[in-house]
Amino acid sequence: MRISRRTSQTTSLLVGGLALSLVATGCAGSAKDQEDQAADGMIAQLTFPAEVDATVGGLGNYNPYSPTPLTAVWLYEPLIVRNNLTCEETPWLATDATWDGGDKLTLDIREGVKWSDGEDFTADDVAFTLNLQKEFPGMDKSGLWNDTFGAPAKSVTADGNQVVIEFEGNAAAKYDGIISTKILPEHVYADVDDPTTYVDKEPVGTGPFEVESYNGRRLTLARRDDYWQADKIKVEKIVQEGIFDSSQAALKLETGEIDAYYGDIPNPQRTVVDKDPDNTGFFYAPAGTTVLTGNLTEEPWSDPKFREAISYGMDKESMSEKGIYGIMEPASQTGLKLPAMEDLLPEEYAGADTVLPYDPDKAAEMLDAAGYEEGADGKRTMPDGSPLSVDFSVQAGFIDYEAIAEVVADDLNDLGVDTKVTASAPESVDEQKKTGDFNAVLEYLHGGCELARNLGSKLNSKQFPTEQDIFPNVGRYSDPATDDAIAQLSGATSREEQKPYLGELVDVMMTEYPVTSLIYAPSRTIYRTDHAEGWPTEDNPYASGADDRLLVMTHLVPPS
Amino acid sequence: MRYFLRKLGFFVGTLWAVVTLNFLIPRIQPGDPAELMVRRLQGKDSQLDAAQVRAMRSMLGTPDGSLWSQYWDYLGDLLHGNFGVSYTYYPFKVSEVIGQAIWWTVGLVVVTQIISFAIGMVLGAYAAWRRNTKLDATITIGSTFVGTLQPFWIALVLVYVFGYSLGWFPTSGGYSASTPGWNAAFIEEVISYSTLPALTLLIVTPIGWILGMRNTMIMNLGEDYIRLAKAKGLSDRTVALRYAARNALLPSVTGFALALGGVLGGTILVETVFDYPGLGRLMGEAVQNKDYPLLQTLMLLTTTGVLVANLIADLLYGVLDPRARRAEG
Amino acid sequence: MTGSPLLEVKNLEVRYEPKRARSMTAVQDVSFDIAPGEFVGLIGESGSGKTTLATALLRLLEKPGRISAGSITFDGTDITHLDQDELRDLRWRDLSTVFQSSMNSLNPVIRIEPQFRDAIEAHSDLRGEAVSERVRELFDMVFIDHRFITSFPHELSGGMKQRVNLALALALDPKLVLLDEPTTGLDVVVQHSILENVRKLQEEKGFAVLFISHDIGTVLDLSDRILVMYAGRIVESQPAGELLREPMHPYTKGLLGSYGDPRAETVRITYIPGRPPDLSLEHQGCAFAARCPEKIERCLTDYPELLPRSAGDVACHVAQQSGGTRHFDGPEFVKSADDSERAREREVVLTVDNVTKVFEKRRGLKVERTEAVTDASFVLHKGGVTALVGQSGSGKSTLARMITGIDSPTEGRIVFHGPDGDQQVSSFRGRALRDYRSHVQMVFQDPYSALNPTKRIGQILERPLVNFHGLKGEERRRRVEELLETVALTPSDRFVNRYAYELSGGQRQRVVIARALAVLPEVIVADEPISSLDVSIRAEILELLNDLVQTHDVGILYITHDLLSARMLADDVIVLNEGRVVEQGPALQVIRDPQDDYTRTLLDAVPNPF
Amino acid sequence: MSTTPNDFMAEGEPDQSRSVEGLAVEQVGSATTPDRWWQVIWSSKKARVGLVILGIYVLMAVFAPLIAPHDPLDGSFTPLQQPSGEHWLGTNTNGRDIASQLIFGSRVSLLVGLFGGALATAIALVVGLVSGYTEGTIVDDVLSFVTNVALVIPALPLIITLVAYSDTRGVWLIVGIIAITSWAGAARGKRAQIITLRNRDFVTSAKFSGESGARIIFSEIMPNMNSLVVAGFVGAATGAVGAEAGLAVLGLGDTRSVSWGTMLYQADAQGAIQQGLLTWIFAPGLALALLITAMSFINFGVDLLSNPHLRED
Repeated sequence: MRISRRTSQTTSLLVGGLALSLVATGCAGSAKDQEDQAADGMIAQLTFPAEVDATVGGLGNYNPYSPTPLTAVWLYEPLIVRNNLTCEETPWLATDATWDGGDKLTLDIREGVKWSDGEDFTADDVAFTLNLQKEFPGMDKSGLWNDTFGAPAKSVTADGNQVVIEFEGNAAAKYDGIISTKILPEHVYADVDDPTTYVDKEPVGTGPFEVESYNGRRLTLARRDDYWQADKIKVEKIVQEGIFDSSQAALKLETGEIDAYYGDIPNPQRTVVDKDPDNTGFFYAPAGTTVLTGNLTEEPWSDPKFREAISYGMDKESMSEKGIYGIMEPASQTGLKLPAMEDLLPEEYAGADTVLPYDPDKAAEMLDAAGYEEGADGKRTMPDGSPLSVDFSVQAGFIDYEAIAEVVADDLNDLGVDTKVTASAPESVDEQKKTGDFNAVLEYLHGGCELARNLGSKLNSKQFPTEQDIFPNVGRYSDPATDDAIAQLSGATSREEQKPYLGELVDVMMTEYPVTSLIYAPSRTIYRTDHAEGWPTEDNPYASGADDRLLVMTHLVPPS
Repeated sequence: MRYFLRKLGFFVGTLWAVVTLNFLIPRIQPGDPAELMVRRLQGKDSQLDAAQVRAMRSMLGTPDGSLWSQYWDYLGDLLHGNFGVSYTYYPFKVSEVIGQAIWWTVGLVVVTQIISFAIGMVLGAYAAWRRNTKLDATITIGSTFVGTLQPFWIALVLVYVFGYSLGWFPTSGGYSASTPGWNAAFIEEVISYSTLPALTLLIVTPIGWILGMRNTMIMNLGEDYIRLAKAKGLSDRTVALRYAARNALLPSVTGFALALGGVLGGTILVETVFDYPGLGRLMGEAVQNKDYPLLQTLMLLTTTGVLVANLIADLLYGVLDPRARRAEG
Repeated sequence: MTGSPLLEVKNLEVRYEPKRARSMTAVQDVSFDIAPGEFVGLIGESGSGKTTLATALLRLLEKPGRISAGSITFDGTDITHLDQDELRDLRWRDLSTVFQSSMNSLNPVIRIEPQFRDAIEAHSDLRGEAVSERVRELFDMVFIDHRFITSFPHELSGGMKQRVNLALALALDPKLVLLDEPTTGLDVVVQHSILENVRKLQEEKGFAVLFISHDIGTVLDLSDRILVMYAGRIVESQPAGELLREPMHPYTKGLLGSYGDPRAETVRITYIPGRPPDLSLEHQGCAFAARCPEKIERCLTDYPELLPRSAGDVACHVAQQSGGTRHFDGPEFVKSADDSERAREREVVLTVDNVTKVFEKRRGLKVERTEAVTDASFVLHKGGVTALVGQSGSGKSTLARMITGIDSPTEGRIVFHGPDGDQQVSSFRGRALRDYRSHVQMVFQDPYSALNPTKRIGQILERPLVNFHGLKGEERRRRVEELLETVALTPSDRFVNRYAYELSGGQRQRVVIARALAVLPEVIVADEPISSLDVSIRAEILELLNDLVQTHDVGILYITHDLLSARMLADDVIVLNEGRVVEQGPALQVIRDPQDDYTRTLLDAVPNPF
Repeated sequence: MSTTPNDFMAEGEPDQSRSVEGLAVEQVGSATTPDRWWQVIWSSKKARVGLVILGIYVLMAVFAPLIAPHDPLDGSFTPLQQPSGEHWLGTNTNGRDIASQLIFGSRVSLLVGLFGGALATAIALVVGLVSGYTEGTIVDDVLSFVTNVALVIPALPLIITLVAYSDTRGVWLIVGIIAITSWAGAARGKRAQIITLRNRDFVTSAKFSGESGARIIFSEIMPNMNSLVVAGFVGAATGAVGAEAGLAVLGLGDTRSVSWGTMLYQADAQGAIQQGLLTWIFAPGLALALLITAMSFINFGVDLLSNPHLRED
């Protein structure tokens, strides 16, 4: 079945037709959002697709803790925005957060912030929200009160304009989760008996916008003049409507019916930008890395030499070409998003090219050296002479993965490694990850800023997937030294402390090849500039668009 | 009496089997609703965040305990008309969600079905009456060509032509700016938004009716009562309508009842393509998201729809065909 | 017959020209006329083209059939090529019809009155109540209760339907009514009364009738004049009386020869061997020559024109010269009283003892109990024939079902005195039943559905041999040939590899009989074995069965509605009426001196030209 | 349901009307054998056209390697080329030759049509025949129960489950799925048909020849249903071809094999039209439509079997 993001690929078929007829249609739809002229320096209206793919008629809900609120961005705000790309922090409802060791976090709460109903926002609201997560584990998305990644919290107390969180042990790794917690108004949610099932019809938030109208399909949000950083918000009105698949989206971008789209549009250069270079653009920020993960408990993957060899034997350029139209760069084997995270690189790798080149000959030599002799039939065998074969499962319907899989298979076969690709339903692939009943898969290495939690957990022997959960260490890489490093890393509360331990992880990546980095995976923004400028770009990558919309909003200005 | 008990038993039995299968089918699929939800929010190729999955699980309270206990609870809830809470639309009740969507589908489908049935009967009868003429050929061959096109193919053309080149009709959603209710603006929007989906259905559905009607009609034209009617010197009109068509209609009408019962299942593609807020799209989402409660209920709805339609068809036949009135069975 | 004829047919020729099959001339060079008020019978066996002729006269021919030559003049107007619109005003008002298959010539989904109404209103000024009035009159004419006016066709019995059709045909006092086998498929008794009805009405109203039938017996006493049709041509035309007294064409003689008086001490009935020609093939000379005992050289070479002779016309070289005998001197099946005496002393092979059978039929909610057989008792003798005579619903087939072990009696018992002692038939299940069938076999009514169209005759006959006697290869082949010989399908090798559809009705029935014989049964239940065969060949099969009794010493339960055939074959006759045995005894005795009224009605119904 | 006397030998008078007509037909045509089902089908103009087109497709499938200019899976060409002498229909985003894919695609569609149709018909036959022959017995009850359930279960979720379950996706999975989800309707039909055939005298007489139930069903009755079986098959095959495409378009197909369905799916997923690769979308779509139309035309011929009135003469 279609995954939501590719819901009804067919539409693209249909709608796609438009691309050609554009000449005919011109910018049909774009008329509508220019009706009311904006005051100087302001943007009258921006139109986005609906945030959630599941909305039915009048069943609107703004509760940010329900799985699918009508909007999760514009109403309720987090404490600190740490942008996903560069990991810079922008103070938001909290002006500062300071660790006291790994087990005590103190948040300075911003003053002068007003809820949209006029009430003052206080530290109590923050404490209330965090404590609520204890009572209702369903809300505890950051794992604050349980032992995922670090010790559970002991207490959360508000004290003046500060909120103090005490943990039972080191919990530094929970930082990301905590600062991104959406803060609820105590004076509203206090009387709600179960916030997880509560249907929030009249949202009271601290965010830049408030609900103007919702008719079951079209959500209209109006700018708040009393927003605490109102000066930064130039957009008078936001309209969110409709779920579009890639083709519909492409067309609506062209016609100006929407101003930005965060989903996948194949070949955006050709399908969008080329058609209207002046008013459109896209920014695919690396959000993580697509990696080839072998089952390290199985041959041949159990042999680092093999992993190393084939890492040179795969043409990442052509993966990028075929998988994502050459937009995303081949990825650094370090597991870090480069250049964005350059400053985190350990010295020995700084400046070095950590993106492994495509060098079949070298790969071949390494394989020979490692004893994977080429047989008469051109197929290599295990050192012990037993047949060597790689069989990897790709998620049927993930077209980019499938394209990459093609390249991998072709290249490995060229190397004489007998490789076959099996396309299975994504669910079955997940199943295989859990049971460990696979030979090799394509998966994702999250490039989030909490490295212990991302790169770290890929290598952490405590993070093997279970029958229950797909924990990140799908390949089952296991090495006590690495585990220690990760423990240290997650305990470290500052970049400086982190660096050495991170170094060890990078080392492991570069020498052990627990996974082979292929190409970066994007967080996409495809946008129009005729209503608003200031979107993040290659040149000004201040945020990774999709994940940091709130941050981006503060940068948007009317076109000059 | 035995006959009715038997028929009833059959109905109940089938219903039970269906209910059970509806319960099993989604559950034996691999994949965990909570994971899928998180993944859905994070995008497909994401590294599932254990904390979030954990939160999601405890929020959705996704089923635990043995299949058996789940099954019994499920049956119990059904008897109390309690269909549970949808995952996709959490925290809304399945009944609420379906209540919102059902009218869209019913409206779209019932209308189009009736129209295409009418078209089918008329064209079919006409083709049969004028069989082996140019007109017959045109109707049959024409409808075959059109009818064998894949629905999404047709949708493609429609959206391309009417949606964009001409820009006559919107291509996605059920309405836009207006407020739902009995107001002109809304109704107007609903109509214009439903046009393309309806057209798509209208192009593919009639062929079956046309050919079916044509065949039965031609078969009846060979009957003695038609020959006699001609010998009686009745006008062609009378012979064609009162004698031939009247008889040929019977099987189609019962078929129509069945068709109506079966439609809900058939609209998934079209509704998804046009992002039409009906049951078909719900079904699609429910399937993607392993939304057991929603999926179960939808399947239950479709299946009972078909079953009931079957009953109605039987009764209908009894009413329409005097021969069947006494001595059914 | 004076004045201009009402209907005048001249050299009419009807051809079927299908795209794929060979085209054929179903009606050839047919000329005759019908005077106003005249009652003309048209006799012909299946395939003789009589129905085609009728359809042509009504201008209801549909592709691929068409009138390829000749003319039809009705009441002065040439309707041969009149288009449908012009025909319409003349239809029904002047020329109406009753179709052969009465059963579905009424629209099943419309009540009866409107079906009268539309016809009447289409052709007269009668409207509203006047029409209903007329309908009531018509119903009175055919003696049907008014309450049926508003019922649906399926609520009427076959006989009633046909009467209704008759009434419908007379709705507008037409000048000519065309009756195409109006009573086939009805009980003899019913047939009889309907025909009487027709005759009476015709005398009152004075409309002309063209009465088409395969059964010369039914037509003779009704018609003024009779046309005999064979192979698409009219071979003889005479006033009924003359035709009966001295038929000129050998074929006519043959037809007449196939009737006899069951009461006679010795009954001799003839039959015409062979089969009618295939009209899709070119053939020269007299079409009947191949089956004709009197044929001469000329018959094979040139076709005899239909020429006047004595009271009528005949198309026969022989007849034109000599006239020949009245008697058809073809093969003959003779049954004299004393034959029946033997066998009655033979030992009993099967006993039916106070058998009663009740069916429970569901009608919606309520269950209908129908007593199909009530307290019937009789015995079957080895090598003897017992005839079970009765109309539909008399329960004779139900008895057959029970005797063959398909059903079991509700009360009473049927005992088979087989090689392995006395066994109660109703007790047979599965294997036992299968074995029982190596003793009791069936011959079916309709040889067309009794033989699997996809199997060769050889295969059909093999099966019982394999299943019951486990015969193999050579032995089996020999036995099959034997069987074919016994039923006079010789030379056998010409038939083993034939499919059923390549055989004529008579031949098929022989195959069916051969299959029944294959297992050397003690008893054969023959259910109306000749009724679906052409009159002219029935005697052939009767004779065959008779021989089997003599030579194979098998006991036959002969189920029939026709006392004549019963007389010809049976030693004992059992008359069934509504499930009860009303009379039983030696055939001749029962027939000559029936004790029960019902038996008498049956006897009267026997079509008897003499 | 209930056993009335009529189930067996028709109670009642000799039905002359039947045999009179019967004879008329039989004897006249007796020299010529009745039309075989293929003759009947061929007699329909539409069917002839359909068969010819189908024939062309079959040739295309069989000789694909000879006809196709390239290996359909060879991704070494420059992606996104417009049609040219080298690439008649251009190349797709994976740098594969669309024309070659189209030609090889015919194989899957025809295979699925053939085997999917055959399998579905086979299941339908066995279930339908057995339950029809044993009408009224428990066997029948069970079988028709299963049939009914199969009829009312919504296909899509079922299909998805099946697909999700099999680790690998291949033509055979598709064939299986199609068969499993499409036999029920036909089975019901067959049941009805056999019930009418079952009471024919030749079946009874087969019993009297001591034939076993199975033999009666499959050796005596089934040969008489040839035409119906053919009709069933053509219908099922047509459905199967469409279904394969449908599944593929839903993303449930075998994404690794080259079929028109998967071509459409990928073209669609890659927004082919927006990228100006019209041929990528239209070629397989049209090829598919034409094939299905051809098969439906054949169906017109097949209809003549079950309904002689339809014959065109």
